[in-house]
Amino acid sequence: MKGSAWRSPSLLAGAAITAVMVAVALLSLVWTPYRPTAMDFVHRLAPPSAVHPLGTDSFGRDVLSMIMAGAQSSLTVALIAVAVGAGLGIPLGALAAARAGLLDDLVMRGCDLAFAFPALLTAVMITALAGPGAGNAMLAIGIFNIPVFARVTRGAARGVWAREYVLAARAAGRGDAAISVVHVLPNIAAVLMVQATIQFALAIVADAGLSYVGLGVQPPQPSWGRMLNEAQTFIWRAPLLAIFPGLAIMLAVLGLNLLGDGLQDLLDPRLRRAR
Amino acid sequence: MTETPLLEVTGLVRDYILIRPHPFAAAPRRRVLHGIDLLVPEGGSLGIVGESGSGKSTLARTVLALEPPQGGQVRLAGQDLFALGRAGLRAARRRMQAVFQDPYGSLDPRHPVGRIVAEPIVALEPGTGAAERRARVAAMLEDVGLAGMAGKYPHEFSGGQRQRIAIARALVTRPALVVADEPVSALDVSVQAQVLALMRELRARHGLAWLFISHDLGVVRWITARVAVLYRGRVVEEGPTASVFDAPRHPYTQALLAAMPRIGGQRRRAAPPVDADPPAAGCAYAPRCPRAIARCTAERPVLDGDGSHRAACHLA
Amino acid sequence: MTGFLLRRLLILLATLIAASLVVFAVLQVLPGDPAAIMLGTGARPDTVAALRHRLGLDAPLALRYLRWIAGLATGDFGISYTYSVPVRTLIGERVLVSLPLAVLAIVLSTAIAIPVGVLAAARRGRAADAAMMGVAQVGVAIPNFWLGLLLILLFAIRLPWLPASGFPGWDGGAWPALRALILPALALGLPQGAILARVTRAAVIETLGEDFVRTARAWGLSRRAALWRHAVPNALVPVVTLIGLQFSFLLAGTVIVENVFTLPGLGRLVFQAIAQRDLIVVQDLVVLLAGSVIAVNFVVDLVAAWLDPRQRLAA
Amino acid sequence: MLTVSDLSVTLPMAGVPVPVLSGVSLTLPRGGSVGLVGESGSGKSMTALAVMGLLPPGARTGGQIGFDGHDLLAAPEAALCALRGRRIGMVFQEPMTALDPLMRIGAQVAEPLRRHLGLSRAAAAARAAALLARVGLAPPRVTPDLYPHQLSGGQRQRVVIAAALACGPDLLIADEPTTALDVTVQAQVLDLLAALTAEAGMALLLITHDLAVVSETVEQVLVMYAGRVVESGSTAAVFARMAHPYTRALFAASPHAAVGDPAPIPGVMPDPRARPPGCAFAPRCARAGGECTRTVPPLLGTDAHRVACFHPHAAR
Repeated sequence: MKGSAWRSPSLLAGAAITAVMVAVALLSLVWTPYRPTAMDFVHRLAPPSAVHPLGTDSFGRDVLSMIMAGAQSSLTVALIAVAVGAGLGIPLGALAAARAGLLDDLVMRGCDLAFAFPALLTAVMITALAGPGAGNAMLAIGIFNIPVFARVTRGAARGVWAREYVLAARAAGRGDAAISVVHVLPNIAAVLMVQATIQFALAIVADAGLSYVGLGVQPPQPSWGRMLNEAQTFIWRAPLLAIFPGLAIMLAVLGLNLLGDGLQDLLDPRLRRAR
Repeated sequence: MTETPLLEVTGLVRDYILIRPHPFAAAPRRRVLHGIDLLVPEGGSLGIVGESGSGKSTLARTVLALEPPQGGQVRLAGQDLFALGRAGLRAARRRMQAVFQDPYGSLDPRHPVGRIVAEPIVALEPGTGAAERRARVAAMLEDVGLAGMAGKYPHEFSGGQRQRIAIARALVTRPALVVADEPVSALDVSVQAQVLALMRELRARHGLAWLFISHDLGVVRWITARVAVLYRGRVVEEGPTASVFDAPRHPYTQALLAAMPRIGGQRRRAAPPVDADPPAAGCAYAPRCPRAIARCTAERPVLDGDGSHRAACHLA
Repeated sequence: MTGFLLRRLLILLATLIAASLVVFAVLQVLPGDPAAIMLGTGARPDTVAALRHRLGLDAPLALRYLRWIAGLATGDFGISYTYSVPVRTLIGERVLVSLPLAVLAIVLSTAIAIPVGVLAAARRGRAADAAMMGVAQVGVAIPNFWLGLLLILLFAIRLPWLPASGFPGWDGGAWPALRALILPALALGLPQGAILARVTRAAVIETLGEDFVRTARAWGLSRRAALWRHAVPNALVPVVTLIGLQFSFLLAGTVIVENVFTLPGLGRLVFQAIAQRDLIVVQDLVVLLAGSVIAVNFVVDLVAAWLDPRQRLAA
Repeated sequence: MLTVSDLSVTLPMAGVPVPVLSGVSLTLPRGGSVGLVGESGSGKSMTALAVMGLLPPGARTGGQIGFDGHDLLAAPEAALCALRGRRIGMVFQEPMTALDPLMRIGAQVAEPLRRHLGLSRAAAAARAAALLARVGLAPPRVTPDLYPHQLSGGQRQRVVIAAALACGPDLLIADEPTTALDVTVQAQVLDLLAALTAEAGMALLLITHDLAVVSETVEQVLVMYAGRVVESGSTAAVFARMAHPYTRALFAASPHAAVGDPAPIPGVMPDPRARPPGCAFAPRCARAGGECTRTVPPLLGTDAHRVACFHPHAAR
């Protein structure tokens, strides 16, 4: 069983694309073909060429270097946002599942309340009010991952609490806390891993959206979202400018989604989404 | 003073709280156990037979102190389990363990077998060193015919082997009483026979007492010395297995035995299905009982009879 | 059934009030004083104080909250600081853009996703399934605002069929207004359709594996009849729930796409109001949007209960 | 009416074709009754699914299934659809999941009537109500507008039976119809099946793991082990002779056999992917000889009794 899951196409494709993204992001810390912020007005809006593989933007900056640097900022924002979401959401969900009753209702109603606020709109509100920038974007997106992880964790954990091996553990003298750690968490790890990849992908899109309206990563730090915004004003003369950053976002998200599908089969065949 | 019995259940009452029809209504309750009395002597074996809805699994979970009763007591070696504090209950559990029904559900799929069997020691005897723990687990696995398999995971075993692992887990703290809730119901006949033979052998070797709960009369007949028949949360008949099976007193027990298919037996017209709800007063079996008389629906019969074979029926 | 309704209504009201409290608290604690911003930095302190008084900003918090809630209930949403126009008219104009856009997008998404999802499930594992799910996988990955740009590039620039941005308003007739909404609706609807198709496929595949579908086959129903009469209805509950979530997202989560197409929708209104610290507009809009999300969830619960007798009769 | 000759089925398991059924033959005369008895993995349910043409996707079949002159294995899907429900009815094991939870029971019983007999909505509804009454589900206790979740397991199984018999089929296949039911409810359902098939002159193919149920209900029986028929014949002859070692061991292990403690059968059921050559029971058989592990013993004997064993037991 394990062997065949490794060969599942989505896992391999997902892992490959995500690896490339991460490699590009890490590489950009030390090297990019040109300094991403170096302007060169002489060669403004140059089409892709040997010198500039993806051409240059309206300020003459090298698009490839900007995309590489954009990868690094986008992945970091998404990583921190998912970490915040998981870090607070998972324990909350596990606690709600363990202590059915008041606490469970409280957590669930809290999630309902959080879901009532349109995530993107409120992220816009937070970053706009608390000031734009990567830090606030991470916080804003992160806050909206907390209820998602809480609800997914609670759902999966309640499933495990109903299983007979938990009843057997209680009969063997285990307390609720020990059961949560020894039995519940390992059995829902697969679900959480998959949810993390999905939330990671959504965070990348959210970060790009915020940067598009100028609220995410601030200049001069390059970001895919802002590249798209600037590209829109020159869409008549240099359409390619609008295509490359979008492609980068799509590839990052596609890679993560495929990785999520693949992990789902690998980690928990029983949980296999109807493929 | 007769020697205190290993397990004594007196007047056990258990209600399930149902969802409120609307937020301001009081939560309706459904009584599942209506005052159960049971006795299991040291090294003895008592079978609980009943159909679905009789409350036998609730009885098992309440005796194991996994669910709180609304009345009555469960005394293990004289100690009332529900009067003990957390530490007291933990110590008591060392003498009382459990085996459950679903071989595919009662073992944690993410734990190797060695760790599953060791869990009661880890939880109830924290002081034991890892070496001693491993040795006791290895010995237990050998006892159940799975020597040397501590490193494997549950999905590598058949249904019958998994139940052996569950039994090994139940016996590793050398308990005096094992509560088995439908331990062989999910198994094929030949595998069932293997697990039953193992249980008989282990009981003899370790001087164990069994509280054996099942819907299958055939199985209970061969594994327990005494049997109690449960109907809608009440014991309607109780006594030595041979006499209850050969000379059943209560009409419900008679109906159960008549309905049991026998090899070479002829199809008999079973009692017509009357799924009427039990009356508030009188005998719960009255609506289905072919011999019900006026007194049956008025006055609830009490468990009585000569010495060890008792039935709760006015006509018994 | 009444118990079910009563409980859901109570939860709805509680969540709504909680939402309004959260919004009010967040906006009051925020840095920057709207009056000062409106008058500009050079204003004298006493004129700023006078303005604060006129706008009632100096009243105690609790009183301002109650007055605001009372206003919401009676339709008096207050006056916008920046446009000094009743917030209700502002919202009225913008709703005429956001609501039709959301409806168009959700119709588009559902019309594509349900047939594709069911077909892919029926032909699970075969070429058609792999192809459709491959496209859906890409569809899910495309950010809607980038799709907007691509659509502008293709349909507004290369093939000048549709307007690239702006909204002519409804008074100029339905068709010109609808034309302006087509590309944004596609940009929003297609990715949601991809997500919905994958969920529909998974739900149908799961119900196809149920015993009662095999029973229906054993009683003589063809594969297709068993699929549509038994498998699909049972798969509808999770699908309807997702459609509800998507509609609430499309109502309020489209600020970025509105920016791409410079549409005067609710999203941009809130965005601009935040930038100009127009508290009263932000408060009203966020509560309105939160209310609509809660209302949509309530309707989804009703539809799910109507679909599934176990829920309806259990409560 | 139904003649299965040398039926074999291979199923893809994790990409590898696995022989699940090999060389199964049986004849079922009009109005007769045949029982397939065996443990899990013996292939008994697969035989029923093969007759119905409802094998899992990717299954490959060999041999022939003759039903009134047509070979069902070669029949096109449309022909099979017209046959299922109209000429062959089927009842399943798990009543809790066999009915569509969103559809009222009256509508589900009416569905085959509308599909096969083209009855109008009203006519089908009336006929469905009559059918439900015939299986013991009559107002006021049970009405056609109830949903499945409002009924007990036994009641749901009656609804399934009513729907299976709606169009008066010539053959009823019952795959473990009472396994999931309590013993008293099981007796009632078996009585109902016997009465309905006798009344309509319908043939019955009963699949079960319970020797006692088979001995009380069917005229002919086939004992299956690891995808093959090991012993077959009239029920009386098979239970009298029990010539095949597996049949005898199964009898000794069954608690209903009322002989003594259920005797376990040594060894484990072989994994279909790695079935030993020759007789599959050889590794567990005390009477196995050299030839048993080399060649598959043929099924020899007369219509009254056949056995596939080189060293069959003499008469008991």
